[in-house]
Amino acid sequence: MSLAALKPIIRKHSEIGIFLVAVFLVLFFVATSEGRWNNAYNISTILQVTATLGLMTLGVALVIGTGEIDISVGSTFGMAALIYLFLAVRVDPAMAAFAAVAAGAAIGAFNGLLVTRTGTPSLIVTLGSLMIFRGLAIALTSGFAFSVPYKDRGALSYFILGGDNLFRIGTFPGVNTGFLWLIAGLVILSIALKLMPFGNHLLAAGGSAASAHSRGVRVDRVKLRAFIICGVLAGLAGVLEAGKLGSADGSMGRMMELQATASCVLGGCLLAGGRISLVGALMGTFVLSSIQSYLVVRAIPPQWFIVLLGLIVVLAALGDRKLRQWALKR
Amino acid sequence: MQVAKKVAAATLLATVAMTGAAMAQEENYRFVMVSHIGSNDANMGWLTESLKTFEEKYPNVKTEYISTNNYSVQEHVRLLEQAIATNPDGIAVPIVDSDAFEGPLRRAIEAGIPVVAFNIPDGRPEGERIPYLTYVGGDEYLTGLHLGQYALAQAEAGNIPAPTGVVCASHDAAHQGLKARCAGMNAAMEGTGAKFEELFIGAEPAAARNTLQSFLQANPDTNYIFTVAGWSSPWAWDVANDMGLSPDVDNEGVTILTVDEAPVSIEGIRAGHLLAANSQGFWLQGYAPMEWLYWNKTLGYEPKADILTGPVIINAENADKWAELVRSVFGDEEYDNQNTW
Amino acid sequence: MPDAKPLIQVKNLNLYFGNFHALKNVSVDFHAGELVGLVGDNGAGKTTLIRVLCGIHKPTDGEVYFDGKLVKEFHPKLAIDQGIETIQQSVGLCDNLSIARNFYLGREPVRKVLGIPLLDFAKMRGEATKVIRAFGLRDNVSADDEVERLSGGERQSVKIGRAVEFKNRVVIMDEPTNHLSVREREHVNELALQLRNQGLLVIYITHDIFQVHKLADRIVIMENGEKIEDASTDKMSAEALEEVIRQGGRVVEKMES
Amino acid sequence: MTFLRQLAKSAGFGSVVGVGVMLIAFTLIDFSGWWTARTLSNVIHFTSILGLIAIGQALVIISKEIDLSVGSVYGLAGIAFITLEPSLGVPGSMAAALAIAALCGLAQGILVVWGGLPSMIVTLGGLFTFRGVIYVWTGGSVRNFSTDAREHWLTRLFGGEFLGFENALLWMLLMLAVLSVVLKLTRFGNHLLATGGSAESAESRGVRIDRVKIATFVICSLMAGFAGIITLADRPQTHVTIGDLLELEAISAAVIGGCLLSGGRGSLIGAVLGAFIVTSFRYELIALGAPSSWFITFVGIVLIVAVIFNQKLARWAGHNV
Repeated sequence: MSLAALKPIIRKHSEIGIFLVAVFLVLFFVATSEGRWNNAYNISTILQVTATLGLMTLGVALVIGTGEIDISVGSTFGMAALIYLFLAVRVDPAMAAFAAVAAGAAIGAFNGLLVTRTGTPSLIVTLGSLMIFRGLAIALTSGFAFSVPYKDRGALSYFILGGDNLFRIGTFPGVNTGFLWLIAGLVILSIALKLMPFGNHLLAAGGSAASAHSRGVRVDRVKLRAFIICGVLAGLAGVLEAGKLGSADGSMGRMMELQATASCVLGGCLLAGGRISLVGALMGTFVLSSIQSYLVVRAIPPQWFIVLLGLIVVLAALGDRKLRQWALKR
Repeated sequence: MQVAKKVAAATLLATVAMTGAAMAQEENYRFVMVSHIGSNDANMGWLTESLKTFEEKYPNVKTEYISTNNYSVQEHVRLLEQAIATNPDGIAVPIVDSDAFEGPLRRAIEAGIPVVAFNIPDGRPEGERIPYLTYVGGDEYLTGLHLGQYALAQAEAGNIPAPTGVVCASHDAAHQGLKARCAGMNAAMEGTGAKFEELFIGAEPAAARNTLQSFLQANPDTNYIFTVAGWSSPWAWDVANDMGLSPDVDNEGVTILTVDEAPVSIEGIRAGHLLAANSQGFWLQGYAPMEWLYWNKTLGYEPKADILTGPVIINAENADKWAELVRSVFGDEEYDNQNTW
Repeated sequence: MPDAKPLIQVKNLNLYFGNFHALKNVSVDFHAGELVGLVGDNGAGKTTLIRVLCGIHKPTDGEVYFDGKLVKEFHPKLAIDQGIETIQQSVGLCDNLSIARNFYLGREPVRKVLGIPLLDFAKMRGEATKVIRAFGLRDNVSADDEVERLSGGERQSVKIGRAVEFKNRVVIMDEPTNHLSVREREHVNELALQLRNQGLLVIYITHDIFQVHKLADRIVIMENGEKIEDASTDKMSAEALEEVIRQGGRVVEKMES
Repeated sequence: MTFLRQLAKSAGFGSVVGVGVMLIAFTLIDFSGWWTARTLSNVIHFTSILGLIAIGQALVIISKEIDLSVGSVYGLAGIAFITLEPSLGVPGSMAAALAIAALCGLAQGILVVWGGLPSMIVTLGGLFTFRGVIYVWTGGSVRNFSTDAREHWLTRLFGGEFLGFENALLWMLLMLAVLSVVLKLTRFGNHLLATGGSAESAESRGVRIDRVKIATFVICSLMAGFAGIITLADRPQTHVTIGDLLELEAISAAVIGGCLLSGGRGSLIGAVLGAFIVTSFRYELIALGAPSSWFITFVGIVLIVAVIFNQKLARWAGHNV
């Protein structure tokens, strides 16, 4: 098969780029890490990180699909983690999780309403709520402790909410239950996006809001819904992370909004809206967390860490872009 | 699940034992330090220096230093898990948050990786805490407490004014260790009637100065400033000096306290700008855990008690000696570079 | 009468957008002092062709000669510098800028103040005001008003006025009379003829074969990215040309076979 | 009313109103604390530094892009200035620091324009990379200026005071004046506004939008670098964290000052006033005894309120936004 035969496939599936980048990186990591990267324990860790960041990324991808952006998810994640831990010891983990996710939905609704009712750019609105809820999280953590002792985390509800791993076989440490939530999220959203009117409306709203509106799509409602779903997913991710750690500080989720946005772009979502790929976005998450873990297991000194992270993000975006340009050429 | 865990641990132990037997005496080891002190903190230099010295002494040991740059528990646990994934021969880690670290550390210990805690211990009673080999380090809470008590003694002796208002200036509002320092200071100041406040100044120098100056203007009764990082003490001095608050160590105006045996802290004390700092024995905190890991690996040693490396107060009397000591570790050039006064 | 040597010569031009073959082997000549009507349905390639001529698109292959010289670099700036002015349907004016600023966008006059080249607002305002008055914009519109205040017709008038104002060699008008009132439309058409009579090449793009037939010296018809007809208005009537468009390329094929 | 409407047309008007309301509020709640020379000079000093960065950010936002890397560029230039001084001398290291800042802007501009990548992603990479370069370069601690370097006339020219005003303020006002002239009265400014307003139209008129955007990124980075140099010329004691999170404050200042993310509209004076509002809030919150972590919460609220207010104002004035 010649290289040119790949072109139509790459053109049609915007996520192919990130898949190729991922394959390339995985081969590179395996070849250069002397088995330190490609072992069961590390893969399990990467999957755990991918689970929480991935859930957040799915939500961000939906919002990007409508042509908006949500960079408040890092703080939503943090708030949800704090609420969950606060209530889990006082009330009940399941109720706590519900409350935390509801708080995520509320933050999403707050963003969505401001964006749709006032016509304010979502970047600014969500930048504002990013700061509002980060400040709130820090203020809360200076007054209260947010943790559940390890030995008290035996109950089933803790286990289900990211508390431990499933499928331990031999030396394989298993996969965090958070990863199952991610799979569930991916399946549900993929069905909604591909097989239900909601998906059509969502992409239409992002592709051409005016045309969608003229065909009777309530663009505002679609956008609001996307923001709420995004808040819910970020909240759920926060719950799962808190469930795993059993403890949280005011910096929970810091910078994750940037990683989630970068994942979406790497995964072939157009920031202008109208074209997203959930699988691609998740692959972007996987690539980012793989890179991070590679830098750790190779014991890259911390000062080099962020240089490389910054360069790789830009290079991966550039590589993906060039690949698609190549595919678009005759 | 428990059975599976045990089987896993046993298999791992067996593998470790077998490979150990196969490899005779010139065994090569790899120890990883998973730190919370990142490249934005000059104290990282102490730890990496001591690891270097350790490697020179034990050429068959490779040490690795990984850390977060902006501290967060979430990031730190991720680093820890990924460090465990490389199946090292030993791990040194500060127990910043025992609830969050317990799970991964217990798994590592069960898998036969010896763990030494450094800098921050698991504060719980003996039976409940994470079963690490030992703890090497100071105590963040005691750091604040001892410094506060030292300042009160100096005030009693008439060398500095009695406290009327105390501010604990922290550059990272989410950092548990820094909060513990502030809490220690708060405890020391209780009963003096002085107002105590924790101020989040941020790590950005210009913004930090702006914040601190705003605070001092709005709270003119503040006369003790405790900066929880050595490198932010010159900023505090500078701001107070600009405002005519006489920040040097004397019987009037503002008095500044800081932490660390960093050149900037020591030189500030020697110049009479700072009342005191404290040493946690950072160099030892890097070196000693490696030594214990090595002895544990080769001889099966297990220390019977925690090894406290601090806090020790650094003041005008002993600052010269400290300067000499620190110069001998870092070398003159690096020492002078780190002296930002 | 047109010169013997074409001012713009397009030879075997092809343009692809990705896989889409937008222009298929197009060859056409344009002469100075000629008013050419470029006619065709939506998607026929007329706008694409003129976007090549004004430097927005670079052809995939084929040659364009301007004034006998092969064009090697395609950029709007170069086209404008050569004296090719384009009036497009939706682009050309920035909503956020004043009429005067838009008028001179890309070739702002400057006046040195203390050696610093600053915009010559007196000139920009003066010229722009003259033109918008001549084109009958509302009296309460001034040259300092932002373009977002203008109606569709007014915007078109500003663009045409701008094309008239700068003494160009080629004026390309892309649907210039859309959104215009009847009076404005006549005015624009008069201007097109006037430009032609001054010796300029005017390329007039429209759907309306009957309107352009009255003005043009020659009609070029495009369909599906191909040129399917190129005839002088003396030779073919508007009705005959309309029939060509209605049948698409098929009529031509029949005639050739 | 018509007069007001006319006034409201300028993008910075909202921030003028904002500053007015804020001053009245602060006068009412904290008259004695706010209206003192010391408070004002403290607030104005930081406003000058933040203002310089916000002006550059405003230009980038007007060109319809965004620059998340300004905090890191500010830090990198400042640290280059101090670190290179022993080998290059004060003038040499100052030039080198500005050159490094310009290079950061150039690299990012080229990646955005010719690489076809969203500026958010490119400058996010820049934010990490340039901060990492600081860490790698300095190894965690930054030296101080020698006494000679502190007394050098150039250092005094950029730091220090003049007639009782911090030089930082004078430099900021100078740059504000120069760049406002460039934006409103020159060809480049016209091209920049047009590029942000409608890139397609600008290009069709022969404006080289790629060059305009790259130049804007370079100017933005230069302004951030210049702010770094000014900060350190005045207070040479610093740390590797210099510039941390300053990008959030700079973007907030520019947006509060009336810069629209849809491009083509914005005011440099507004950006400076926005910086003034942000800085003043920091003071007043501390003065009122609020925990200092509330500051970011308040900046967030002010940001959202300001952007909605600016938008309503613009619509009322007849703009199509």
